[in-house]
Amino acid sequence: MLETLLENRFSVTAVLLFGIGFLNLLLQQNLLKKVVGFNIMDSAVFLLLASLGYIEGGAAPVVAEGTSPSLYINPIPSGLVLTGIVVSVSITAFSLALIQRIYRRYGTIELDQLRERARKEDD
Amino acid sequence: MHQYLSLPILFPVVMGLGLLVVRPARKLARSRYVMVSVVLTSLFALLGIQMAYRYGGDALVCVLVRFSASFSISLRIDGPSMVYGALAAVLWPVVTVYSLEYMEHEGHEDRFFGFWLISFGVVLGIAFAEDFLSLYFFYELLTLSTLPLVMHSMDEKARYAGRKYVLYSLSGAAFAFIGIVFLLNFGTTLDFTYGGVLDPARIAGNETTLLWVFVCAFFGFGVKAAVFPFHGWLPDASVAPTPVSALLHAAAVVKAGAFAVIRLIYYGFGPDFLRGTFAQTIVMAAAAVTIVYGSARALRTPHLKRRLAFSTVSNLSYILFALTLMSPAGLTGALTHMVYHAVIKITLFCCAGSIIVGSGREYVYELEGLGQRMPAVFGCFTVSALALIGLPPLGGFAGKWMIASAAVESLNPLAYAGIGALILSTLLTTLYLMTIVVRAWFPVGELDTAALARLRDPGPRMTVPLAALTVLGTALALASGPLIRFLWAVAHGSL
Amino acid sequence: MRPLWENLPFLSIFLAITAGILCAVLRSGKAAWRLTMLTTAVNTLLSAVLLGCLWPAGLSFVYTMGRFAAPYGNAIKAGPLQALLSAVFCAVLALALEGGKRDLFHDVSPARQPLYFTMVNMTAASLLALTYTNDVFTGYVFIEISTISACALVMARDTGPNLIATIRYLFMSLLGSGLFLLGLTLLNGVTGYLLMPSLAEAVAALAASGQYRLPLTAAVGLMIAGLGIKSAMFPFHLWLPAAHGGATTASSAILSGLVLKGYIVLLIVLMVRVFTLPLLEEMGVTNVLLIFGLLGMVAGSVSAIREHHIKRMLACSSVAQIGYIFMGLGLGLGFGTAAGLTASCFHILVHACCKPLLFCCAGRLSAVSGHHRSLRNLRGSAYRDAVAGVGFTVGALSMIGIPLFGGFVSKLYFASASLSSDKTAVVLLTIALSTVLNALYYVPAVLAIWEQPDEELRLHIQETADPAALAFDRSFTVSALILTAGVFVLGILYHPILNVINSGVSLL
Amino acid sequence: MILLLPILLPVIGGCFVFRQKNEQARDRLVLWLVGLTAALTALVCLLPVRTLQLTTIQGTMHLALANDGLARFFMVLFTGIWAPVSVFSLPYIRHAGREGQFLGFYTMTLGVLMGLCMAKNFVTLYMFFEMMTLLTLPLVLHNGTSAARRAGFRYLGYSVFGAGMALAGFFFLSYYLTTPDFCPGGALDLPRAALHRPLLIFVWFLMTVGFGAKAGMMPMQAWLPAAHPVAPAPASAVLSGVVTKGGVLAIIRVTYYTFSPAYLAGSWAQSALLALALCTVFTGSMLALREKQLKKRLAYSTVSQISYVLLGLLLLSPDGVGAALLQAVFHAVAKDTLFLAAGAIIMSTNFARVDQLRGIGKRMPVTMACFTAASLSLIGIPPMSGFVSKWYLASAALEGAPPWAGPAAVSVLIVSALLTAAYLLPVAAEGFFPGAGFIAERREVGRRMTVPMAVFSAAALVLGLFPGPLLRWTAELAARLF
Repeated sequence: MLETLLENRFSVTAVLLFGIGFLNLLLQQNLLKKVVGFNIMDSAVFLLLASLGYIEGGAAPVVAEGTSPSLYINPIPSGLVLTGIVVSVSITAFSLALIQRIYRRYGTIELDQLRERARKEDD
Repeated sequence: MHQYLSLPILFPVVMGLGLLVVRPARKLARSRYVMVSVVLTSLFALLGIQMAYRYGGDALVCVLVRFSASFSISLRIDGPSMVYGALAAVLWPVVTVYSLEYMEHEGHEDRFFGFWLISFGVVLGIAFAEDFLSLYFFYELLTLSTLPLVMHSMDEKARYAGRKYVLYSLSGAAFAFIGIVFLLNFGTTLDFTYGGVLDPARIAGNETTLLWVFVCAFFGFGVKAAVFPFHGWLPDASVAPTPVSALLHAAAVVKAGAFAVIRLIYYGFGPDFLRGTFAQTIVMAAAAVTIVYGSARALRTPHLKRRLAFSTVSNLSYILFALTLMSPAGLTGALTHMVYHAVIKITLFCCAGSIIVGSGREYVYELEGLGQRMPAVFGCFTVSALALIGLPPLGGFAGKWMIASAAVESLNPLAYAGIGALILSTLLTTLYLMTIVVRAWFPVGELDTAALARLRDPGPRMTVPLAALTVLGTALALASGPLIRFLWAVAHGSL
Repeated sequence: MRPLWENLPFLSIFLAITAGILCAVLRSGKAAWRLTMLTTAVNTLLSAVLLGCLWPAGLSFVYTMGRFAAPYGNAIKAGPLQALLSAVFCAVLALALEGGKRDLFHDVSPARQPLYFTMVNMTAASLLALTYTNDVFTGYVFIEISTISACALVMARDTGPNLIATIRYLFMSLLGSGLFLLGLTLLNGVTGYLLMPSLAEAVAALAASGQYRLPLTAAVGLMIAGLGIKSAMFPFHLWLPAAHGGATTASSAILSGLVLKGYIVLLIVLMVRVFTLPLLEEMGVTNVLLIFGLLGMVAGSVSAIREHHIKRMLACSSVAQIGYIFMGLGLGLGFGTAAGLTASCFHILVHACCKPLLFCCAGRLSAVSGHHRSLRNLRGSAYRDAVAGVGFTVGALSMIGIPLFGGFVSKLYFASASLSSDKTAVVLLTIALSTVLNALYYVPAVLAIWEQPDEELRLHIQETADPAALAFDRSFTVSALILTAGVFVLGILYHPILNVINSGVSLL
Repeated sequence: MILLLPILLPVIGGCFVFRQKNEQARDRLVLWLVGLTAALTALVCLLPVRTLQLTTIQGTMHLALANDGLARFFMVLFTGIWAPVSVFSLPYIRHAGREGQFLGFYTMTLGVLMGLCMAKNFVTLYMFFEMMTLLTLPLVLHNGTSAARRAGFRYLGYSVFGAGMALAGFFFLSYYLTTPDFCPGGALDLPRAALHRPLLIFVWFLMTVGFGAKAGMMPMQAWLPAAHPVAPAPASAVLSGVVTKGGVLAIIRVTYYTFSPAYLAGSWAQSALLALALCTVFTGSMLALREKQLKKRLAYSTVSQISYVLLGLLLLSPDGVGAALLQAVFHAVAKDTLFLAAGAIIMSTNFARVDQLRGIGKRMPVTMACFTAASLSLIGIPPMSGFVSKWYLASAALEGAPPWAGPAAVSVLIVSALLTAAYLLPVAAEGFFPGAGFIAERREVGRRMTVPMAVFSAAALVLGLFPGPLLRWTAELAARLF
């Protein structure tokens, strides 16, 4: 039992993190907290990716003379992580901007109150 | 030659759209336009029927739209087409003459007659449709093209009635659609084939499903034929102008429902497949119930046109009941009653319309003593009433006779019960029609003679069509021998 | 030497992105509009040409980007289906912009208009990419791009409710993409690939060997759930009405006509190319899709019946239509004939044609009624702009499924597809039921717009509506007519289109 | 073609009666029409049997007429009743008002009755039966009160429903017939019919009960007491004297000309119907006894008396049929006298209730004389004609099957005769012997009303004294049916 936990500790942690983030994104009423939840979720995924790609004792995949290719760590997940980070950063920026606009207009970032206000404003 | 059949369909549609666009300024011009279009269309239709009768239906098969190798909207005239098409083609001009006069006090004649023409074309399309796809297409189109006629007066009641009408019809079609899909996939061919198209090899094992599908489709089409419990739209639709109630809700539209059921049973699933199954029991019971229910409601309805509408509900179920006997004899009875009921009920509705125009009275209890003042109208009404009651030799009896004898031949206990329903409804019919006649001719109590004195028969342009219809009905009844022989031939698929 | 037209897919994506960037730097909205229209037209043309090259030959090709050969690197796979879809998508995009033009310049503040068109181009690019990609991770990236651009399209009409709708939309989409990403990662973990062909082999091997069954199932479930959320599959559809209903006409048209479809196309590709239908059926995924689809058909229509705000009503009906598509997917293999899949693809086209038409006409109708949106205030609006009235009627009838209109054909094919599965009864009954429900809200709407308004209401509308809006709107008329024609084409000449789809599905 | 004349002449002539505004001219027209019709009827009866086919409804189903034996018998009976009553009705109706309408329908009804007699097959019979109902409806409605309308609709409902039951029965029956036409001794396709005997027996029961409604047989007799009092006296006279006989005729046609008595004899339906008839006889008299209003009392007595006829028919034996026909004739004569007398009394004194009639004999001796004579005949006291028919009925019942029927019938006949005496004689007695100190001036009605009553009562007496020819005729008619 413990061994299994230990040998894929990364995935376990990732799943835990993902759960935390997911629940935050889903259940929080505060928009900012939702964004934070989303970030936690993403970082969980990145952790998982990175751990998947890592090979014990493997070298960084920098091609040099005389090193056997078997010992490189898989570069693809790392690439994915980088791309993913870019994506999540941009999304975060976008949502933060959006939240700011909402705050300017309504003076609150609690979703339930906002929906009340929206229903009132609606024609 | 091979596109001939598209003529009676497209010509009125085009003319109707033209009327909607042009909107002639002068009344006379409009009347001429409408009259000419209608008469020409009838002539085209009758000529086509005549040719089909002479040279057989395949002589003039016509494809309107071809979707693919197998799917197309195509026209062909066979036996039932002849009956239904001829019915529409004969009745439409007469009622048009009537409505040209009638619609003056309703207004918006351009819109009215535009859609009037269009729906004429669509009805002929239903009559001449060659396969289920075409039938379904024209069926939906009929709903849409008659909707403006139902909602003509555009007041609250009319809007409600129209909404109800279109929702009922579309929903019904949605369920009929299921049946059509099954026929497409389990049939050997899409075209109507006497005795059914089901492919024995393919249906093996799916009988129960198919029977349920049939029930589904029967009630789907039955909505237009106002079968209980889907009859609700018809009485409400009687707020429409009288010509509409007369032609559409007594002949064209509701008969389209019955016609579709004919196609479904005798040309789709096939009577042999359905006879003696639980599906037959269900639909037959529904029809029998409707027969009694309709007349009972009619007896309890004081509004004249609504009463007639309920009587239509009941009479349509005579037809459906005959159809559910799943035998050629039943089909003969159904066709017979279809013809006679159409003529008779149109006359009754037109009389009601003339009463409304002439006296503004819409309720039965307002009709005390009107007979003396409007002898022509009430004369026609009385004759038609007797015909509908089924007094031989007038029309109603022949239909009832054929239906009942078919029911006896079917040796089916439920059919025997159906005969009971028929008789009961005869009694109720007598009561709800004779109350009107008696009130009109033999008034009771104090009469507002001053008001009565002002009333007159409407002008000849209304009374002449009335008389014409009455004579037509009587003549058909007296000529029932050859007519029924023809219908018999139709019902046995030899046409 | 490989034929030249193999560059077309990449070219069109590239064009769209460049146009987006250019729009960002442009000053005036008009210029950006012209540029966007130009690019979309060109893209339509390119896709059409591609279709012309692929369909007669009946072939599809893989186009590797950069120097990395499979299993690494990044690839595009184009077949007749993709070409057809992208052609239609671009064309509809252009028409939606054309049709919503006046509203657009009325709703979006001039300063933002260039950015709006940037987002439009990004949407186009992501649509194309989602259609063409042969690489799951590219798919993910473009999912996110289209999320951002779609949110931007919603909030372009800068009102409070819109902002809130946007934020809800955004978070739902984030949930979706998060789930998709996780599923992707798990898949990558158990297979080690990202390119679809190699993934397919690996998945097949795993399925055969039966090991890693749990992660595989989890991956499939997560990815489908993610895409489902983003394409408003039944339980996750609550965000859609507000978002699509509030946006400006063109945006609503694009969003519910196209953006949703992009995700669905990706889903179809995954289902067919990577997981393969037999495996999915074995996992029972198709049944889940079917059930959610059926529920969506009903729930969407029910919520639409309760709506009086015309655009929100249309949005709700989108939920129902998406339900149709998922139902088709859920029918799955169906005794070898992927008839459900074909029907779904066809319905994607039909809906992509009808919904923009409906939204444009609705926008026009409310424009001529003083920008009122509730049906009560739209009475008789059809008489103020006949084309809009006719267009709306045609769209509605097609949605109800009258013969000669596109909707009927897809209904017919869904129904016949259901016959070759073991869930015939429930599917057919639901189709009939949802037809009834469609009639229940489309018919009153059509009647409302065609019915003569009573006097004081008419006067009220007269003085509220600004004469500029009442003036003849050429761009709208053109696009409405074209879209109407499209509906009829789909309803009458559907047979060749279905052939294309069939061969495309087989070549996926 | 000549068969059509006695039908068309009154029917078409009736339309002119409506139009005719001048009273004398109208009266003359009516008399001429009735007289001519009577003459034509006589002619038709003298002609050899011939068939006239009008139209074809479907296949072998025609509308056809024939003047066979039964038709002749009933035609003579009906015209014989009709002519005097029409003479009576002319002055009577003048005080009731709307003469044109009444006389018009009255005349047309005669034509329809002729058609009813000559109907050659069931559909024709049904047609004329319904027409008879519809044409006599205005007679019931005549006085234009809401009570009259209620009574009229009750009449309509019962008759139509009865006819409908009969029609429903015939739907089944037609499936087992060799020919749709009536032929003496029945037209059943026996081998086929033997298969479904229970069904057909039930059908017969249904049809008899249905037509029985017209003949006032229980359980559908309720329209009679309602319709008669409100109708004008001549109308009630022909209603109970003739129209009820229409029901009898229909039952004969069904039982003896479509089914065959041999096929039906001994079935449960026969016993059930016999029981019904006897029950009707008894209850009719009882109700009549308890009824205070004169015309209503007479109506109840009609109920009971017509069931004598049905009793005879249902015995399914030649003697029974003969007796039934006799009873039909005699009852018609007597009952019409009574109704006319009642009408005369109402007209001259407006007395409708029995207790008002003390000393009426002093005022209207002739009327009351006729009334008494008719009462005696109805009770069945020799030498009045009623006795003859009742005698033959009793004897037929005693030898006819089923065994229980005989004694039951006889006892019921006797009881009912006593009851009849009890509800008719007091009227006469009180009328003539009001006791001392009753002064009343003489207010007899005009000759045109007394003469018909006199004729009828004379007929009642003469037929009682010399029943020979009538007996032979009925016997010969009955014999042809077996």
